[in-house]
Amino acid sequence: MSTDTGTVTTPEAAPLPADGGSGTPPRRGILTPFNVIAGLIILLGAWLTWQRFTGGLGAISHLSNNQPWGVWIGFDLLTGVALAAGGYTTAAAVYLFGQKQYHAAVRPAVLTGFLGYALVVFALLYDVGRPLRLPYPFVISPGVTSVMFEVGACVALYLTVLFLEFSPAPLEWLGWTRLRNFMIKLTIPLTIFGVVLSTLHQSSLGAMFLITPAKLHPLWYSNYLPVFFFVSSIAAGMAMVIFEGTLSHSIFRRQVDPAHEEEHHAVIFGFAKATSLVLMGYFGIKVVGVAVSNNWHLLGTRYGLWFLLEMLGFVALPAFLFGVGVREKKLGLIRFTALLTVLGIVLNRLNVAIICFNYRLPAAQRYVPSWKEIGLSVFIVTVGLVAFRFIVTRMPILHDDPAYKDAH
Amino acid sequence: MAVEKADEKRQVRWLGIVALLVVAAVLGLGFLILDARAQRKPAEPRTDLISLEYPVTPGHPERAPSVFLHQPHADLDTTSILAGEGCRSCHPAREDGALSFRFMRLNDELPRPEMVDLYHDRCIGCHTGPAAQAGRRGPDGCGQCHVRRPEVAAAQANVVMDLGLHARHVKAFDGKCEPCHHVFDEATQKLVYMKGKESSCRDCHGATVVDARPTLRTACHAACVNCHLEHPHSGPTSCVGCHDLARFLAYKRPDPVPRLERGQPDVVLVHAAVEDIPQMEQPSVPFDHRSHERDVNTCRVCHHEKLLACRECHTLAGEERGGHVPLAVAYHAQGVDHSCVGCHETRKAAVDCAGCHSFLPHFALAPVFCQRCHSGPPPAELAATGGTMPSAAAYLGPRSLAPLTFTGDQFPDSVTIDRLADKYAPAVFPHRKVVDKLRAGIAASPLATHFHAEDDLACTGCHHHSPVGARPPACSNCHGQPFQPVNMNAPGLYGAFHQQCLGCHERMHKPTDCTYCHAARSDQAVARADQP
Amino acid sequence: MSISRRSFLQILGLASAGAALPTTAQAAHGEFAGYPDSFAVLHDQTLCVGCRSCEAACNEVNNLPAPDRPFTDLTVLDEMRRTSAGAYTVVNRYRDADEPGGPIFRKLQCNHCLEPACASACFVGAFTKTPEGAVIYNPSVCVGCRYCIVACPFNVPAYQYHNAANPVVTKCTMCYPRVKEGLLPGCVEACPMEALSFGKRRDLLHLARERILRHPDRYVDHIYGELEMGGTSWLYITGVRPEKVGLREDLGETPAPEFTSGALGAVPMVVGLWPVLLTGLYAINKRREAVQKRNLTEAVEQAIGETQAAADRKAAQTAEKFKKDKEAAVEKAIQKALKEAEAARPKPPEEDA
Amino acid sequence: MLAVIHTLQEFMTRTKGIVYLLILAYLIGFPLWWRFLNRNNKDD
Repeated sequence: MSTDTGTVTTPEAAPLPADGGSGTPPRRGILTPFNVIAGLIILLGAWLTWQRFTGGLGAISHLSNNQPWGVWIGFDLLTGVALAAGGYTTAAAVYLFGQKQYHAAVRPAVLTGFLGYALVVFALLYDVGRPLRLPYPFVISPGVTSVMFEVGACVALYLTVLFLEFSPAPLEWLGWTRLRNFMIKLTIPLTIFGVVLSTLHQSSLGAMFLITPAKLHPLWYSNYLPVFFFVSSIAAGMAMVIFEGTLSHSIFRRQVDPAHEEEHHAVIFGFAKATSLVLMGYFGIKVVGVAVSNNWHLLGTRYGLWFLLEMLGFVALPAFLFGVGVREKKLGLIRFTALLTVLGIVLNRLNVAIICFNYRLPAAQRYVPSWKEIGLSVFIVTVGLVAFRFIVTRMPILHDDPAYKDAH
Repeated sequence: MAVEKADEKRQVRWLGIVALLVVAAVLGLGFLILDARAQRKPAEPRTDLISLEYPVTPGHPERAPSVFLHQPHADLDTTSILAGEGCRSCHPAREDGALSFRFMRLNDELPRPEMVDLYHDRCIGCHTGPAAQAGRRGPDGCGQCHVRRPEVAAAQANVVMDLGLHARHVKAFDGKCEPCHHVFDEATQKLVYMKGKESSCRDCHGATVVDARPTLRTACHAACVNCHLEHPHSGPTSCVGCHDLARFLAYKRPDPVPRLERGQPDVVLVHAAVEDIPQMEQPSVPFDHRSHERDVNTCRVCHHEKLLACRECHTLAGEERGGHVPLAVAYHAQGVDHSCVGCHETRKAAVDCAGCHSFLPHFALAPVFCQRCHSGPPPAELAATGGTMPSAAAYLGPRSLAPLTFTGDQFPDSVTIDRLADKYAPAVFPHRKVVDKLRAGIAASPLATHFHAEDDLACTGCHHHSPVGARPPACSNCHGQPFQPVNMNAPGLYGAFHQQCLGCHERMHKPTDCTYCHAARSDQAVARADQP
Repeated sequence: MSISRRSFLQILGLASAGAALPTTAQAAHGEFAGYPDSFAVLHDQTLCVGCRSCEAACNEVNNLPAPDRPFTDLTVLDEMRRTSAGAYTVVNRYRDADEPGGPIFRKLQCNHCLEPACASACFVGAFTKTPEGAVIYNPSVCVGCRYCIVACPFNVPAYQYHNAANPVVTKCTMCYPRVKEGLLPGCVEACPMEALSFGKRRDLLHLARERILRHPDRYVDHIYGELEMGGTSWLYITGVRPEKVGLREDLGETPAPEFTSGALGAVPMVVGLWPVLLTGLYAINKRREAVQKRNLTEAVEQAIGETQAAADRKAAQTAEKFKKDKEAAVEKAIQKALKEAEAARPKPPEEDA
Repeated sequence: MLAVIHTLQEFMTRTKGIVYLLILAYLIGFPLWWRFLNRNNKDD
């Protein structure tokens, strides 16, 4: 089995720095291209934040009374939560289903999940009219008939669960061993509680759109929406693990110790096979969704073609390519397909929230995001990347801390 | 190891490209089909389209009916293609020299195979023969005529020989009826003319062939088109000439339309069949037949089946031949426009009448109106005369409008409505001017004059739900606060004024903007000043 | 959405989990009749002449911000408008004056549903359906998530997008404070044509049916709002198809809360069953690992034991052999010594070993 | 005892409210029950 690290031509893996990577890597000066761009984006973000909280929502967005939810909900929230599903899928696979061989993928996945959810809440602060009142549904006046109450509760709880699940890494970095060992003992119940919470809010994000059969296009509206959102989140999570693993193993290869490197391939092939399975199942139940509502005739309309593009191009195709990639052991193909699956999830969530929502409104009244909205989303993602880099280059994520050989 | 990686990369690229191409092809094809379907323009209406189809015999697979456009073929008349025969190349001549309007045959009864061959031989023969030689080859493939989704659609308006057009034809034949009207003489099995029996073609000719009587379509074409062909420039000979409604209505008609003299009485005493007279409860009705003729454009409006008296088919109890419609229902049926009451109801929608009548409940047959019509001799008297009916003219009602019964201060010139004055100044209601306008409308229509005999009836248009009199109750007596549960139907005073006045203005096409009735009181009045 | 709520739960596979699923209770209860004696408004669209007095009254009664074009300017009706942050109600013209049949106007505002989608969607319960019939909004708890605006099938609620400090959702409140005092809603009081009738919903339904019966040619025989979305407290009788005056006829009669009750019904099932399944799975895996480990250790011990025994035996054999060799060697050495002694005596040792 | 329920919204508010409290109790009880289950066979 070829053991090289795929298409990225890497010099002989640099031996780990002597102090086990806990020291800061040799820095090539502050003005690396990534830092410059990230700095600019963060400045832009700061300006947009100022505009948002002085001029109100309308100052920087095209949100309107016809389309109250735009890119922040469609992309940052819906897609962010779906792509952060890697956390519970990997943790469940390793701890609950006994797939010890993917052990190396747990910490990066949990980190991605934690950052993903942190960004979702961060984005929510911008989208919600009164961010300081976010705890109101739980403390002041709960509206239990709303699906969003259930989503809010689960996202808040799951953010804490993810934080606790993720906490061993910083604790090892800080050296607080006693607390770290206690956290390690909590891993199993946290994972179980995490999977329960994830099932709930991944499906409930879909259930939120059950209340608007009149506005969401019948091809995307179905009583199965919660099931669709949950199953597609599993596929999204695993695809994101592959995609994020590829990126981090090449960008932060100095952090990766040989053991992780070795397991990385097993993770990619194992997850690719699992994702292919889930995607094919998802394709099946989506076709059932069309059949149950007898919407076959709608496939012949423009929205029907857009639906076919989403289903054939971004669900069936990746499932097929993953299968080929696993059988022929083609790493490059699997990485490309992982990206394709991630884009598929982005497309599906944007379809449900924006593109096929209010499908009966005349084109002139349809929502088009303003560049400032997209700018803010880019700013939020950049903040996430910077945090990711800060954590990965310091804490034992991609490698084990030698002091804790008994590691998880 | 490097080689293996290279061709793996190549394979991956190939696989990706092929997959994407397939997806792109499927979607591209889809968009093309959708665009084509969106581009398809709606079928063009043609008055000269004849859809040729043989009655479908079950179990026999049929091609789509073939589309035949008559006008392009008629235009070939002067060309060599029809070899000088003109219309006769498709319409053979009958014994009397006139054209038969059945294709290549004189009657309809042809079994299916012969009919099919008849059309195919003649049409395709001409298309590939003479037409081809003249360089205008016609369609000869099956699908070219039997078009499943034709771009043309039949749009023939079925037109009616109205009295105006009929009068023009009478003048053309200077009073003789024989050219068109005929009766089938059982004895001689021939069509003969019988004075006094002239009637509408529809009395005998129906939609289908009945014991050798051709259909209305064949009969009309045979009679009208042949006659127009014989006398050039006498009338339209092409389909569009008659079947295009706008063109048909635009033909000149004498004004005023002279009366169609067919021996009908001026005034008729309407009553049940002689033997049923003893069962009649209401007095008979003197009916001014002459004046009614002016209000309708064909006799068929009332004589909707046969040109006979109503009682011939509708007996008191209702007979099979009268569609089980009893005589009383025939005269008073609501919701149809060929009964007396039904027809009067449709007239109430006229602009001059809608003001009041749109508020009054429809078809309310208040007893007070019965005497309006039933003013003829009672059944007992009719029975006594033993058959010879007294002349009805004496019983007709008054023709002119009685002068107003209210005069002087009983009839104010104008009324100032100021109870609700707030944002707008009080409204001055020109009472006399409005009543005079309404009276003029009533006087203009004999129907209205007859029914509004006691003129103060017009007052109940506004002073409704109260006895007519010099001091009608004020609006505010009944209309006060709105939405009182005791009588949810009565609007409040504010709503009552506007619903009544604005409603009437709207239906009688009078101005409806606020300042027409009352000037705005606040500063907006200035801004209003410049409005036309 | 043709499948019912109960089949949805089966599809979720929860029924197959063996738990006898209680269908959501209200299915057993049947329809809810709503608050008895609640008020409503009947809008007779055929009476509306588009004078916009209702908009002016609504603006004044609720002291809304002044509009940019005065309420007497009727050119505003040239384009379609919807409710907005500053306008709880608008009048739209759906057929122009020059079209056959003349102009058609209709007033648009909150329909005060019997089962409001906004109330069901709000996760802080800011919207409540009052017994008086109005659906009112409580700005003091509103978080500004705008799910109510998404959920409303009539596109009515609006948001103050340009208010940074305390944006609120705005919509018609059926003049709830005035109605509580026994007054008429502002628009109803101001309408000159009395195209808006206010009263008990029950009475207004009778009134509407009677008007349709009395003037069959003026009205379409359909009271919009009697059943749509589970029934609304703002009823419409129209002269044309409701669709033509912007009243969607494809909304169905299912009340909004029912759309999400299936999914919400599944939440406790997931919370109840997933931990059991996952913990069980974990326990099974742990047990399997423990058994594997025990087998492994046993196997190892056994292996060690065997190798140990084999080693012992071999050791014993070698020791045995070693002892014999040594004795043999000693024997031989003795023999040799004897022989040498034998040889030395007769002759001197000519060759040395 | 039970106030009359007039609307589906009122019904769901009451029932879902109680269900969420039950969920809270269940989530607290479950780990305790699990510990109770595994208390005696310490060595396992």
